[in-house]
Amino acid sequence: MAEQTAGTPSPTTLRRAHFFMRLSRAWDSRFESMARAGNIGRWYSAVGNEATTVGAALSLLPNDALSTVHRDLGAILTHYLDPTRLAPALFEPQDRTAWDALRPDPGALLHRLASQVLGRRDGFTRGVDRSFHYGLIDRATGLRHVGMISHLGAMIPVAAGLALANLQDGNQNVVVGFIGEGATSQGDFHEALNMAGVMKLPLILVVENNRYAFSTPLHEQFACEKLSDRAPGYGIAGETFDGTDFEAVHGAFERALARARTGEGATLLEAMLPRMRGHAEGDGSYELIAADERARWLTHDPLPRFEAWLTRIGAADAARIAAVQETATAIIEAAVARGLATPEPELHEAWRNPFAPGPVADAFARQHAEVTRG
Amino acid sequence: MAEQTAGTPSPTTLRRAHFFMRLSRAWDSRFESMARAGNIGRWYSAVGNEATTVGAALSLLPNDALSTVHRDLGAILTHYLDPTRLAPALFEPQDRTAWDALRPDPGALLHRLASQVLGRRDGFTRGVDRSFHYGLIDRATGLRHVGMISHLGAMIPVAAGLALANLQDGNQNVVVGFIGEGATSQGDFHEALNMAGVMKLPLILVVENNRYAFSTPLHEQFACEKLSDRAPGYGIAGETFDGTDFEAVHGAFERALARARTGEGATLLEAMLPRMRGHAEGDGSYELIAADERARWLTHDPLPRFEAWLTRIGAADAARIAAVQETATAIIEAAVARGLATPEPELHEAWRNPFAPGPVADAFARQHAEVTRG
Amino acid sequence: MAETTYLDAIRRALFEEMERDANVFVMGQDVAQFGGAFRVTKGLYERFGRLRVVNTPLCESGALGAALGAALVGKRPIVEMQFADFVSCGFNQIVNNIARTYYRWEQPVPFVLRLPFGGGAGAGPFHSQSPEAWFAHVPGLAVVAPSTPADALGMMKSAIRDDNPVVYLEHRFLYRREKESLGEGEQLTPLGKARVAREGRSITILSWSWTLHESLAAAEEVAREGISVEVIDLRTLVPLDEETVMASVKKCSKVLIVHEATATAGYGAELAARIADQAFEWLDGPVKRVTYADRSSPYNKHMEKALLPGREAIVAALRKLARY
Amino acid sequence: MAETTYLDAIRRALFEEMERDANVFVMGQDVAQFGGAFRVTKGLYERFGRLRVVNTPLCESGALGAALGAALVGKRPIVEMQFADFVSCGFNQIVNNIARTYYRWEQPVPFVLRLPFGGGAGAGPFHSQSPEAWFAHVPGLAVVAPSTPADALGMMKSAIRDDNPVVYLEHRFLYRREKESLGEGEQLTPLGKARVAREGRSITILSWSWTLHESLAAAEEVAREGISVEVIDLRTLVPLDEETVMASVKKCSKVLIVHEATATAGYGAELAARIADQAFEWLDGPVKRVTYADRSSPYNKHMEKALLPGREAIVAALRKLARY
Ligand SMILES: Cc1ncc(C[n+]2csc(CCOP(=O)(O)OP(=O)(O)O)c2C)c(N)n1
Ligand SMILES: Cc1ncc(C[n+]2csc(CCOP(=O)(O)OP(=O)(O)O)c2C)c(N)n1
Ligand SMILES: [Mg+2]
Ligand SMILES: [Mg+2]
Repeated sequence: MAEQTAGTPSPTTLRRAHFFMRLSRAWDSRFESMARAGNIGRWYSAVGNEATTVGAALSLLPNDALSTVHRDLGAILTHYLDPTRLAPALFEPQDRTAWDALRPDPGALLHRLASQVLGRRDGFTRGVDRSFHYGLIDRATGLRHVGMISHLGAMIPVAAGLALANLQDGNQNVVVGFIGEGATSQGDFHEALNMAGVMKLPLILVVENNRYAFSTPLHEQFACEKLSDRAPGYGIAGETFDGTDFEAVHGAFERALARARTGEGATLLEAMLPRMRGHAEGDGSYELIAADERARWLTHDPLPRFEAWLTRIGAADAARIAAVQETATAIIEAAVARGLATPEPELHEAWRNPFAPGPVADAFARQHAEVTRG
Repeated sequence: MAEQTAGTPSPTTLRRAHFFMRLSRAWDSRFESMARAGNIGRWYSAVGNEATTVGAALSLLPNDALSTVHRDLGAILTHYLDPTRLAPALFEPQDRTAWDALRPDPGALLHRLASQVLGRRDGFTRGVDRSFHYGLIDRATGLRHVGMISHLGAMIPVAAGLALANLQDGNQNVVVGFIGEGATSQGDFHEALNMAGVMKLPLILVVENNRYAFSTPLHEQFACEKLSDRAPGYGIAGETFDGTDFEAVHGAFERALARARTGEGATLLEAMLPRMRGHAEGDGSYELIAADERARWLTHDPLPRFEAWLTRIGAADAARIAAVQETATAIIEAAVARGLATPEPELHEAWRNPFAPGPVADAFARQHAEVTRG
Repeated sequence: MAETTYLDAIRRALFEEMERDANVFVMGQDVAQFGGAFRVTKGLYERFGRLRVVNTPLCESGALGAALGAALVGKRPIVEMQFADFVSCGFNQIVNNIARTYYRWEQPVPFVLRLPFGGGAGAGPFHSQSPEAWFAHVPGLAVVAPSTPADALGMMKSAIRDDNPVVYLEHRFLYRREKESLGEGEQLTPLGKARVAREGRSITILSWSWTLHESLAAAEEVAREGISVEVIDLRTLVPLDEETVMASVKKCSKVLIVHEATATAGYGAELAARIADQAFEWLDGPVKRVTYADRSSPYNKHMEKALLPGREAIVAALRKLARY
Repeated sequence: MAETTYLDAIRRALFEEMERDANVFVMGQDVAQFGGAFRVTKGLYERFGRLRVVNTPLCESGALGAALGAALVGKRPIVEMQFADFVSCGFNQIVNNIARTYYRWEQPVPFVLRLPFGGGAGAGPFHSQSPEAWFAHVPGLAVVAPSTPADALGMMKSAIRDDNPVVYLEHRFLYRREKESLGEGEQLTPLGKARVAREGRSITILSWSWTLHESLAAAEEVAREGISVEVIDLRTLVPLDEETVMASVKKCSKVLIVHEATATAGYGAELAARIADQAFEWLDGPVKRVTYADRSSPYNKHMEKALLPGREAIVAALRKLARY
């Protein structure tokens, strides 16, 4: 217990964090092996990002919004799932929050997520879009999650708009948005953070700085010392931290959330992350990195670090750590198996009306359909 | 002479500066009165910007490039014109630079410029585009000037590209670009300065901060303390200075030019300017500003300030100041009169081929012209 | 009864819908105290305050993306471009983010994009554009362009209430020139329905917005020569009201398409294509277009006029078509 | 003789032109050491160094604007979009800055925009688009889309040498699938000239890029049924080679337009419009289009295939047209 200090997260927080970090990692392991076997298309690994993604999502409340990109599985899992129902053996009664009670059935949600990422019928887009390219906005449960489009940077203004709606509604809700460091070079990053500064939006933007954008190293992306140096240019708060250190992550988010909830405005967080994988599984970008650099980053895995720390502060013993790992693996194995057993999407979904129901959708449907088929 | 210190610009520089500032002001006075009389369309006044625009362009060398927006007449005049031929009575033999000798006939150039701004046949675009919406790139004389399109911010990446060409050519030439503070909220500002940082481009971007973008005051535009606070975020140098203080302007540019010419890279300069006019003459934006604020800014006129300083340091006496003012006014009167006497553009210019000569232009011309005329 | 201008009709629609639904809000550059470059939003700020009449910095993409975010959680944003020409700076947010959300994950995006567009004011290449074809090509966007104050009012109200992104093209030349008496009470024009603006027998003109008025004037002119022209005001370009269009084309058997955008790959091409496909057997002559020439808009007014598809060019085309 | 792929043909053009003219340079994301997402620029960095094979940060607009700046002072930049879909992030620089410079102040802008485009790979809504119509609508841009390795080589070389901005659409599905033997020496394909890819008598197909190959296959298939189809490879969409197009249409009297972009306001509409105007008297049937359905590109391969205008759909349309 020696290291446990005032700022240390609560035992509940640590249990949730541990579980979701392992759940995220188990998912990655499963999908990486499928990708290597050629059983799925591209896979963008989130290995190394877990302390940051899970740490970011842990403190969200109902109607707080999460905006994710391609390596934020950990945040999505943490945001969606009631762990006390998903893995009851791992949690205490007091771990169950009021929101957990509201949250949808975690098994069903996990199935939709697995189906989505596997491109199956039960996915959120029912086959129309890939992986994390969707959102889930559910008034009943207060779940607000907006996924990505491929155009990097484009979701940052959207996150700002989610935050603007909070101001308009006069609530204390916040928005946590993720973005790779590569996308910080996009104009949308600038326009959105500038608006966030001017309007004092309750927005936390987390840059996942994993050292490369595809093949491009940091020194070809920007010349600032750290990306949080951009915060003063927007009149917002900024911090750079070691994104593999859960305590550092947690502290940075607690500060940023406090600012956002009390009307002090936006924060730009830069999480320094290790390059533990290439851009996408098997695209040749990993090989471009020098072998010694690759080896060095592999030693920065946030998961063993977190578990060693849990052990040191007495928050978990070897048995519990093993139990968490095994439970996470089993849950993911089952979810993926069920996903794989789920039928392909239905072809007719391709033809669904591109307009939401109403006069426009009706008018669209009245047009001569054959125009595209001779 | 008491105030003249080591950093003080040379007498030649001061003579040129004085002449061009007055030339710019004389132009504005002439066009403002035409605008008020309803004899020309919109007029975007550059009153108050002269110390900055002229100071920025004074130190440019052949093949240095100038990129201007809508209040940069002073820079254009300074960049284009050999003052020793235009106003010989005001200059000494040693004022004539090697580049002056190369520069085109100043009277002819001034006529093209006046015709351009008046929308006449002899303008650079021959009626096709307005005011400062053109460029002038002339290998023979080393004049490189790129004007604006209306889309604010869009010229900043273009200026970066002009600078990139210098790197590629391995020369010491630089690019000076202007932009209003409003346009700093555009993504292009960010993308261009970030590239400038990464590539160490010989680029100086001058933000003309005249406190408003159209009707929008600074606090609705950005929340940073000063715009040069954005420079560290790009790993470039930054300075904010009083843009009505010619000495401050000159010093800032000397430092920025030295960096750019020696490979140290880009600089973001923010010139703080007084709001002496509305957005465009007669568009109602001036009236939106509180009367006392308007009155205050009118006391920040850079021209009397410059002339008082010239007097204090003994660089000019009342007679010379009067001579410069009268000469400038006379030159502009004559140029505008000649411009007004110049015929309207020729209608057939509207139909000119949108493609530069070559196979594409030929193919364009071969198409059935009547397609647009039933 | 007092006449309402096209501009005031738009403002009335904004006002009424903002009164009706607290989720409706307006966003753009200088839209608050100043009331926008054309003063369309004048007075809204005083009534609805800074959280519903939101001045943005000079950032089209940022504002459009933010509108999407707000729309996802129940707001109904209306974003004003200062001129339609500047929409290219926020293009990606519209064509890839806003337009495609519903098809991708079935989340409605109630959103109106206000585009003050068009030429005729000698405003040069960057304040005169007619960009509707770009948006017509993007699945998931409705594109509308009213030509009368009544439709400006009624279509804005319908656009605000629709759960889809609607690109609303308002012609700056019509703002203060078109006037008519509008009743009190609720006035909605349905989206997706064209309007027969003038009945006729021998040539159908398909047009919208400013050129609709030029077309009507031209029809009037040639009527004196015995040429009977039916003029269809498309109003909604996407989705197209093929029923009304084809009925008129099949009746008249000759077609002239008139629009202000440049010809090549303009929306008129789509109309011609659908007609050449669906009404081929009824055609008694070539499908003709009168459009802006394939050039940027020159600053000089006379030059601009030479390239604009105005009444004279339409009359000439009608005469030629009548003789065919 | 060894066969050259479509992809290698593009690379060869870049290499040859960069050897020939020191002002030619390449710019884009990951184009240097990595050789670009599709490895089109592989090897150029080693030969020409970092000042002529320029990696940019992730900023389409910035890179495109910078290309314009460099072009204004004598460079001949070639900018690669990682996927054509991302061009919307730099849209304004192309349509308002690059395209309009020459008309406005007569300064040539030699510039090539490389757009790896198109679907067929199950890559979803944002890695499958065919954006040519947006650019075709902008005065001042040439738009080209080669379908063979020979034209990929010859048109890239011509595009680089042209003093105008050229939007060069390279189909990602053809990159490694299309191969042919190319001679040594200089090989230029003129811009602005269509190619008769297959001669025929009764139906003209107008197409380009990937759908050109599907069209040829369909033509082959229906030939066995006695339907003689002429297939025109447009190659250059803007400016259009009306001579070749109209000659074929007037000969065959029936037309099928096939393209991969969505139908509404796609470039096929322009072709149909010009035909319905200029070749009306020669037409023996409706002008038909086979295109992508008006939807975003679904991720699921089967769904995507259902919406794609492939051989089967073309065959069906040809049969229907033949019966007409
Ligand atoms: C606007 C845009 N341009 C280019 C791309 C192609 N692209 C996909 S991922 C990527 C690199 C992203 O790097 P980063 O943001 O650092 O995220 P990481 O993959 O490292 O997590 C690029 C250039 C894109 N998706 N969007
Ligand atoms: C991309 C874009 N959006 C909007 C406009 C409309 N507009 C013209 S000038 C202006 C304000 C410019 O302010 P600033 O950059 O500060 O220049 P200033 O006029 O104050 O010199 C605006 C919003 C524009 N020209 N370009
Ligand atoms: Mg990265
Ligand atoms: Mg300003």
